[in-house]
Amino acid sequence: MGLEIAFWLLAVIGVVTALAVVLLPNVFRAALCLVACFIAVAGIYVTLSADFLAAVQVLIYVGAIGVVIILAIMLTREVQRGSLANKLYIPALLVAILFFGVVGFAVINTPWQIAGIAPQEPTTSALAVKLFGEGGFILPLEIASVLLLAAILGAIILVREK
Amino acid sequence: MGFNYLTTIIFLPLVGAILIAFLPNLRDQYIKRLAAIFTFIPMALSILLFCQFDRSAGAAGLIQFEEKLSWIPAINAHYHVGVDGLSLPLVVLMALLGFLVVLISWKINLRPREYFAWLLLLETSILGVFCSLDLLLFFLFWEIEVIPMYFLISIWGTGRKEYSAMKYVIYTLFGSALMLTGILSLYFTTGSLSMVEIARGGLGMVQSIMRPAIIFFLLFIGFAVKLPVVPLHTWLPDAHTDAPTAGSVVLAGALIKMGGYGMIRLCVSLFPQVARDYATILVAFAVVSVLYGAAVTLRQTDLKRLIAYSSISHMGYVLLGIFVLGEVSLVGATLQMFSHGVITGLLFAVAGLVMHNAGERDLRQLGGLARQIPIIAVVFSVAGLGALGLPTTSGFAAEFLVFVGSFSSTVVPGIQVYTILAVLGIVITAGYILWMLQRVFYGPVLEKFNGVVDADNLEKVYMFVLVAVIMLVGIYPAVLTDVIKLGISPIMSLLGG
Amino acid sequence: MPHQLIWLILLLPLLSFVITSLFIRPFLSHSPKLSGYITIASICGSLILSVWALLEVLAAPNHELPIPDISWVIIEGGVTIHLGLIMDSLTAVMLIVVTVVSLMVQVYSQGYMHGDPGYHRYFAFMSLFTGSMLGLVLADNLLFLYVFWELVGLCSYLLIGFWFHKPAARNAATKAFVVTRLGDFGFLAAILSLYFNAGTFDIAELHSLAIAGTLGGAVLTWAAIGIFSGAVGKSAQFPLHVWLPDAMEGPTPVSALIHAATMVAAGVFLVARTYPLFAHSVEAVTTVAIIGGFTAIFAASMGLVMTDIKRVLAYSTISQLGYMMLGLATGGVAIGIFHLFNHAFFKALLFLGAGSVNHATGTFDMHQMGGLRKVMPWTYATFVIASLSIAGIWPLSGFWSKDEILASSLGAQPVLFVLAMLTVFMTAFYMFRVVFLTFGGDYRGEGKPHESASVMVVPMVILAILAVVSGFWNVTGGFSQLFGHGETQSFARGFFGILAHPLPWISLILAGLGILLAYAMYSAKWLSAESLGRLFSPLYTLFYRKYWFDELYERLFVGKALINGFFAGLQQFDNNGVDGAVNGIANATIAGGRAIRRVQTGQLQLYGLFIGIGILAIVLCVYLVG
Amino acid sequence: MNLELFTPELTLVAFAIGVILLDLFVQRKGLLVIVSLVGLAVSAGFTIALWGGSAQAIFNNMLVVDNFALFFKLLFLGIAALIILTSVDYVSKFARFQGEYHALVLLSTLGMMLMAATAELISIFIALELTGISFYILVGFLKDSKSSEASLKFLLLGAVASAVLLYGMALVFGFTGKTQLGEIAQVIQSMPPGGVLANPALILGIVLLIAGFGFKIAAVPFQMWVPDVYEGAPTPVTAYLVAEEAAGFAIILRVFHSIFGLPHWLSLEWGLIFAVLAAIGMTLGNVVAIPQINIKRMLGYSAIAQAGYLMVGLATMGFAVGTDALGQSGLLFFLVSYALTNLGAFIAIIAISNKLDSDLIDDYSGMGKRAPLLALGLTLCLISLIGLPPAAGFMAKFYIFSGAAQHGLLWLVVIAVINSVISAYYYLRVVKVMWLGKPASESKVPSSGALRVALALSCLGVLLLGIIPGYVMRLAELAAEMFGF
Amino acid sequence: MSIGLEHYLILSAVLFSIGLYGALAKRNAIVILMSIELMLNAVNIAMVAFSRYIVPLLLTGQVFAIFVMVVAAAEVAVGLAIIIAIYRSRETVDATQINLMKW
Repeated sequence: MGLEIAFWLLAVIGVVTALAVVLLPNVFRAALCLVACFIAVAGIYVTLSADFLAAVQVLIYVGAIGVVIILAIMLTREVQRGSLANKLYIPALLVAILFFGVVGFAVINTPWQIAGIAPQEPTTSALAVKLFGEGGFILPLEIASVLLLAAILGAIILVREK
Repeated sequence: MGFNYLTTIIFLPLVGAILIAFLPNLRDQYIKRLAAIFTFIPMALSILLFCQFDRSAGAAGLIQFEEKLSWIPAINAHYHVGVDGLSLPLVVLMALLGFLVVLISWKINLRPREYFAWLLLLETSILGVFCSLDLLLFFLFWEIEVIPMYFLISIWGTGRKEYSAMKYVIYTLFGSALMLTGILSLYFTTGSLSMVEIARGGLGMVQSIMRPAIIFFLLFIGFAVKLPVVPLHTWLPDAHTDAPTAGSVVLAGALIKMGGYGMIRLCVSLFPQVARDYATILVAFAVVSVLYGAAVTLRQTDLKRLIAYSSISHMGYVLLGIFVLGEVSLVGATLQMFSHGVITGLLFAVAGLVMHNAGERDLRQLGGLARQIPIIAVVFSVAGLGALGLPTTSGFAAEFLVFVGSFSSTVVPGIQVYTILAVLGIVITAGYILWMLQRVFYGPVLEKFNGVVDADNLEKVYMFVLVAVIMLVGIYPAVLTDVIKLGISPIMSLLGG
Repeated sequence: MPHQLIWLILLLPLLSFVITSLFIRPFLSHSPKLSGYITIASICGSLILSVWALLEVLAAPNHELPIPDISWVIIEGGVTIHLGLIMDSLTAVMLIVVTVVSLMVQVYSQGYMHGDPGYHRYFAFMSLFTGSMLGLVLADNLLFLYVFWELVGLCSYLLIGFWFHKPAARNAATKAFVVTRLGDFGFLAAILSLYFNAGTFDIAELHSLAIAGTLGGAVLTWAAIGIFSGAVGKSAQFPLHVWLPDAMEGPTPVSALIHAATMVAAGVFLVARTYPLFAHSVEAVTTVAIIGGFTAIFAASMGLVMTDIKRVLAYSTISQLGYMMLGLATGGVAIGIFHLFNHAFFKALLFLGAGSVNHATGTFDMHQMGGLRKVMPWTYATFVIASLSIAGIWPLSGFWSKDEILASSLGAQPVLFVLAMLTVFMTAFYMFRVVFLTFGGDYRGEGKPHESASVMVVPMVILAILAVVSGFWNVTGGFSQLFGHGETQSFARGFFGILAHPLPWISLILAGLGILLAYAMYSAKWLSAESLGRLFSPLYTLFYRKYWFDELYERLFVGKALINGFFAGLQQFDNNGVDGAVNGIANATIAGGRAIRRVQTGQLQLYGLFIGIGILAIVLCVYLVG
Repeated sequence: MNLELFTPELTLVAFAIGVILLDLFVQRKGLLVIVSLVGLAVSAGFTIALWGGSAQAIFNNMLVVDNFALFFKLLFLGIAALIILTSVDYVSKFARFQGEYHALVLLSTLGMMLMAATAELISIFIALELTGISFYILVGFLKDSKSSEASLKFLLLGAVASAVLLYGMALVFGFTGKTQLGEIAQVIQSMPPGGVLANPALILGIVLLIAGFGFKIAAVPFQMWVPDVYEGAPTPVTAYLVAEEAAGFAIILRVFHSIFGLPHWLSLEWGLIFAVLAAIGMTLGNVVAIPQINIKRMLGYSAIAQAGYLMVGLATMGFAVGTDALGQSGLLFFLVSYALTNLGAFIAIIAISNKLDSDLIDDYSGMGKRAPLLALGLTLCLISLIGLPPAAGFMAKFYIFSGAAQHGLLWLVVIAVINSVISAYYYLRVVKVMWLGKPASESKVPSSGALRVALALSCLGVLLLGIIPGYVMRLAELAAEMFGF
Repeated sequence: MSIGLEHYLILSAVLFSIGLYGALAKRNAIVILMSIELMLNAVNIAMVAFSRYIVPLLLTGQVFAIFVMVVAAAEVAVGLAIIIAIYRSRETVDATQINLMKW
């Protein structure tokens, strides 16, 4: 029962904050809402019994990404100018709604092969095995490291003056 | 058969082209000499070939001087060249013109290096088309020709040259695009790219996969653009008119023959039944081309444009000869291709000379030149008379065979009427040819042309050669028909005729 | 001598053509006379051979000599075309006509063309023509015949336009060629259909098929009419007569040889050559008769009023050719050809006379002449003889052949007979109108005319003799005999016996009246030409304007209707319709490009939007379709 | 797990890092070029060594080493090498970031090699992103307004696209519970045959995948970034983009061939989608390319058109039944010849615009005089792009279209060939300007040795592929047949 | 009714669509970036949900999610870098102003 309440609560918060992100004219607030939304998502993970993931979510998104974004906002002094919608917002809205409709339709009408078993918890060690252990996702991990290397390079190059 | 005649003939000009293009600091004179050498040898060889060609009745339908080696195993394509009675005359024609156009272009001094390179490349591609027996090879050579012609027209041409060049390219590519589709369909329906095999095997399996008629017309349109068949002809007047003299000579002399050749080689030989079914429509198109072309020609006031339009009418006879599907008519059509090549080639050459020497191409401004340039006048008249089908010129022999053949054709109902209509074309032809002659050469001698010089020795050479060929074929056509019929008879057996 | 030699008859002149054009003209142009001599020599050779051939033919049992063929084109299962010669009485006679007249004309030309810049060219063409003409009469199959048929046409074209710098000449040349080509179109069509139905070009075979009846009905009729249309073109019969008068722009000897004696007669010859085809089709033969009869009087009527001496002669030629056609149609080969035979001589003579006059006065306008009989007696004498002969005065040659034609036409077509009779009157009138205007009265032109050089006079004299005697050949019926009908009689009997019949008298009287009228108007001036002209002014203008045929054809028909009308329309269609469509498509594509690229606004979110829309579109398609 | 199957990639990583470090110490940047080239060469050496063996998988089936992958790896290495050669002069524009530039080129190559080889959704995604990010950076490398703008557009749209792709992957994963392509295939084929609507999530997933990959291969309607990025990016990078496109095709081929190859009704489903997109894409690209005045932008549109031709191969694969690999092999061959041709063209453009400092077609006027060889090379490449012999493009089209015609896509072939007619118009316009236009100045246009070599190599390749394509076609066939998922 | 897979999927769909809207409709480049982050989070929810309900014992989805986070971080880093670079040169991060290249 607690699960239901939690889900609905988090879902509502998530959706509302998300809406706030895309609707608020003030960039700064939008960013804060984004962070809030991230936290709500983390909660959702908990309800999905993905505790480790929730932690990571908080760390990476709230801790890292959120901060960086706010930093950027400060740097670009866009707060006052605000973030308004462009001319395309009506078609954009339509597309978004239609997209939701399609996905919803698909999701509802698909016979998912749901496994009745209870999920394994805690996930941390299991994930560790999954990632680093034998028969785990080592390859993506290695690629990811290279990817981060590239990203760091890029960030440096692009930001530094010539 | 030790020596690879055909390969040599086809690729010597290419070698020449490459040498001319890349040899460092060549003097213009050497460029021209080089070009002359690398076109003369193929000509000599092709004539040698013509003499060595086995004319015995047993050789009917045999591919001679065949060369075959695997090219692209992945799609089972071969480098397969050879000549039979159908292609040999055209090879000779192109080789001959190939050499003569170099002489014709002797006075070219604008960027000669590129000019002769393109010219020779052009010759290679056309020779290749006539020689190749593999569909992919055929199409490859067919396409190569586009670019050199584009440059020849757009750089060394006159008038709206860039427009005409682009128009030529687009038109040609359009045709060959459909042709490519046809060849592809042919390829996957038969699994082979060898014209010989396909012709031999027949298209039994095609039926099951797609209607042969579709393939037939895909190919036909490709060739119809080249030939050209009204209403796909409007590139021709522009291209011929604005091309440099040599370009026009090659265009009219050999290039548009690729269309007729392709029709016989692919459309008729591979799809005898379809050809039979649609003969009536195609013959109707032929008659239209003849009369329409002639009628429009009569209205032209530009020397080259007039000759260009006349080609449409004359190629109409080829189409007629082909699609009445009679042995005689097919021989006639092939002969007509050859003779038109020589005659119109000469016409363009001399017209170019007149324009170059007199600096005037508008028939309303010309006149009385027979006094100032008698030799050109005589040659021009001979060519013109050939064009209007005067006996003892090749034009008569060819057109007459076409007429006889088509009149007695059994394929098209009411063919007699069509033929008579086509014959009517020769009257109009006489009209515009003589009108052109009299506008250019007769009438009061004009002061402004007093300085005009007559043909020099070099020009006399090619004039004489072409005139000689015209007369020879006209007086004794058997010299060609004996060869051509060998190429035609197997097609007839395919047609069950 | 072997009969292959007969090939030489046509090869000799062709040879001389090659020599003159390829060697003498380029290399020996400083010695002009040479080409003339070569031509004459070659034609002499042909003449001798022709005479020999004639004798051979006369000797031969069925008046025919076999000559082996040469194969031209052979396509197994397709066509097989041989080139061969036929040597029968018809050919033999024609050979004589051609060679004799040609020879005379060449000799004459020596004087006439003296000092002309195109001297070589002239003789080259002349020998080419003679050769082709001989080939024409010798050819044994229609295709071969057609070849030479076109060649003589070509020569006529070249020689009419000989003085190419004269606009009139060049136009006349083109007109002549195109108009005859129009007739040839029918001829060619006929050849094709004959080949299609009979499977051969060989004339003899065609004859036998026609006689056997395997070739008949509509096919035969149409073929015959097709052939005849060729003849109409060449022989300038109505309605294709318009080119011949203009053709007089050529040098006069040319007119004498080509446009009087030989080439224009080729039409008649063609009909005679293929006579069996006509004989077995009533429609065809009637057509020939009607066209011939009508042309005879039609042309004569125009001859009445012309003031240009050569044009009068031209019209008279047309009219005489009409006679021949009529004779052929009604009386058979012998009669028609006999007139051709006689006509050749006196008409050539007339032209040479005209030429000689022109040589003296420098004009062809009869109003600029007059009184020449004193200064040029030879010309006068010969001209009068020829005129009498053409007028059909006993016992000159014209009388005999014309009489036969009249007789036969009376038998066949009374109406045509009447026309023919009227023509006799007209002929006599316009010929003597010429005689009196030219030679009678006093000299009206400027300069002092003088008799021509002997090189010109001698041929005229020879021809004059022929014009007198050539008719005697058939007095005995020998000529008809040659063609296998008619029976022979003693010369004296034929010579005087003819006058026992009424018919000759009628014609003689009419002719006499004609001459008298001419004398009255132009010599004695009892009644003035002007007043008569005014009296019959509508008729006069009608004749003088040639029934407005030139206007009808050139202006209205060819000019307005075809070239500037229909063809112009086609051209417009070609430029705007066909080519317009092509360019239209191209421009549409380009415009499309310009339009579509506007979508690429540079707004990245628009691009994103397209991604979204694209996804949705695809999904919906799949869902709705699937 | 035997790592030697992984050596090509490892080498690249090593050399990439090496280049970065080297950059810190050496002054002569020319050394970096050599090192990078060596790295590529070594990696290529390992790759060739692996060629021909039967398909093997490592990292428990996440990385597949089969001829298909190796074929692409070689292609990418070759392209990268040419790019590095091409950039020799150009890098001077990058001031002190030359080391990073070369490193990023190597990293992106690595990413693309992995794209061609990975057979597991997560790895595919990461590899895709590695490539993507490297390219975002490379595109923005000039840091002038155009370049950054291009980079931003590329990045934002790319991010959206990868989000969409992820969603698709999520659905497929959710539907099958697997991320290994092989296992997914088994699940799907074991499903009871039912209509499409029975499991709309799968279809949605497929469509989203098409969208995500379609973005990479510049398929309509996900292609709109192409012209802007082509125009804005540093020219060598623009040339390099062709490799990314190829990588995209590699992934699509692998994914769609192995996962959705069967049941046939499914493959027909997406086969038709690709066919339609192909038709629209080539038409749109060609038509819009006509009015372009900037040659890079024009080639951007032409890239869209070429992608259309390439997708004919995908459609063919969808329509092909059983083991028929004509579509794939045709596509592979087309990719090779297109890459070569495009590179050649861009090399010439780089050489010319280095001097002119302009990408406007009109400024190429009279190049035939000022730089005959460059002009000749460019002309050859443009002819090849039109698809005329004796250039590679001709054979490529013939090959790929023959496959399509063979599987009843004649209508598509007709559209395609008509399109190549249209394309002739704008390609030849450049040719015309170069040879017919009068030069702006008489001064010659010099070009560095490296550029000449690169141009010569690619032109040679174009000609060889056009005249004797047999060998490469054979390779393509082998690669196409040896799909170890 | 009890919370099931569909709920989570719908939630993710909602968030995804919101993000999509933001990405397409907002002028500020940074906000666009933020919206993209939203989309990625939405995907992650779906991933984890699938992992929870389809393959409870394998956690594949969670692994996937982790990698998505990594990528997201990288993208944000580079993205912001570019935005700042642009801001330097143009004094704006308004996406509608960034249209030098068009047509």
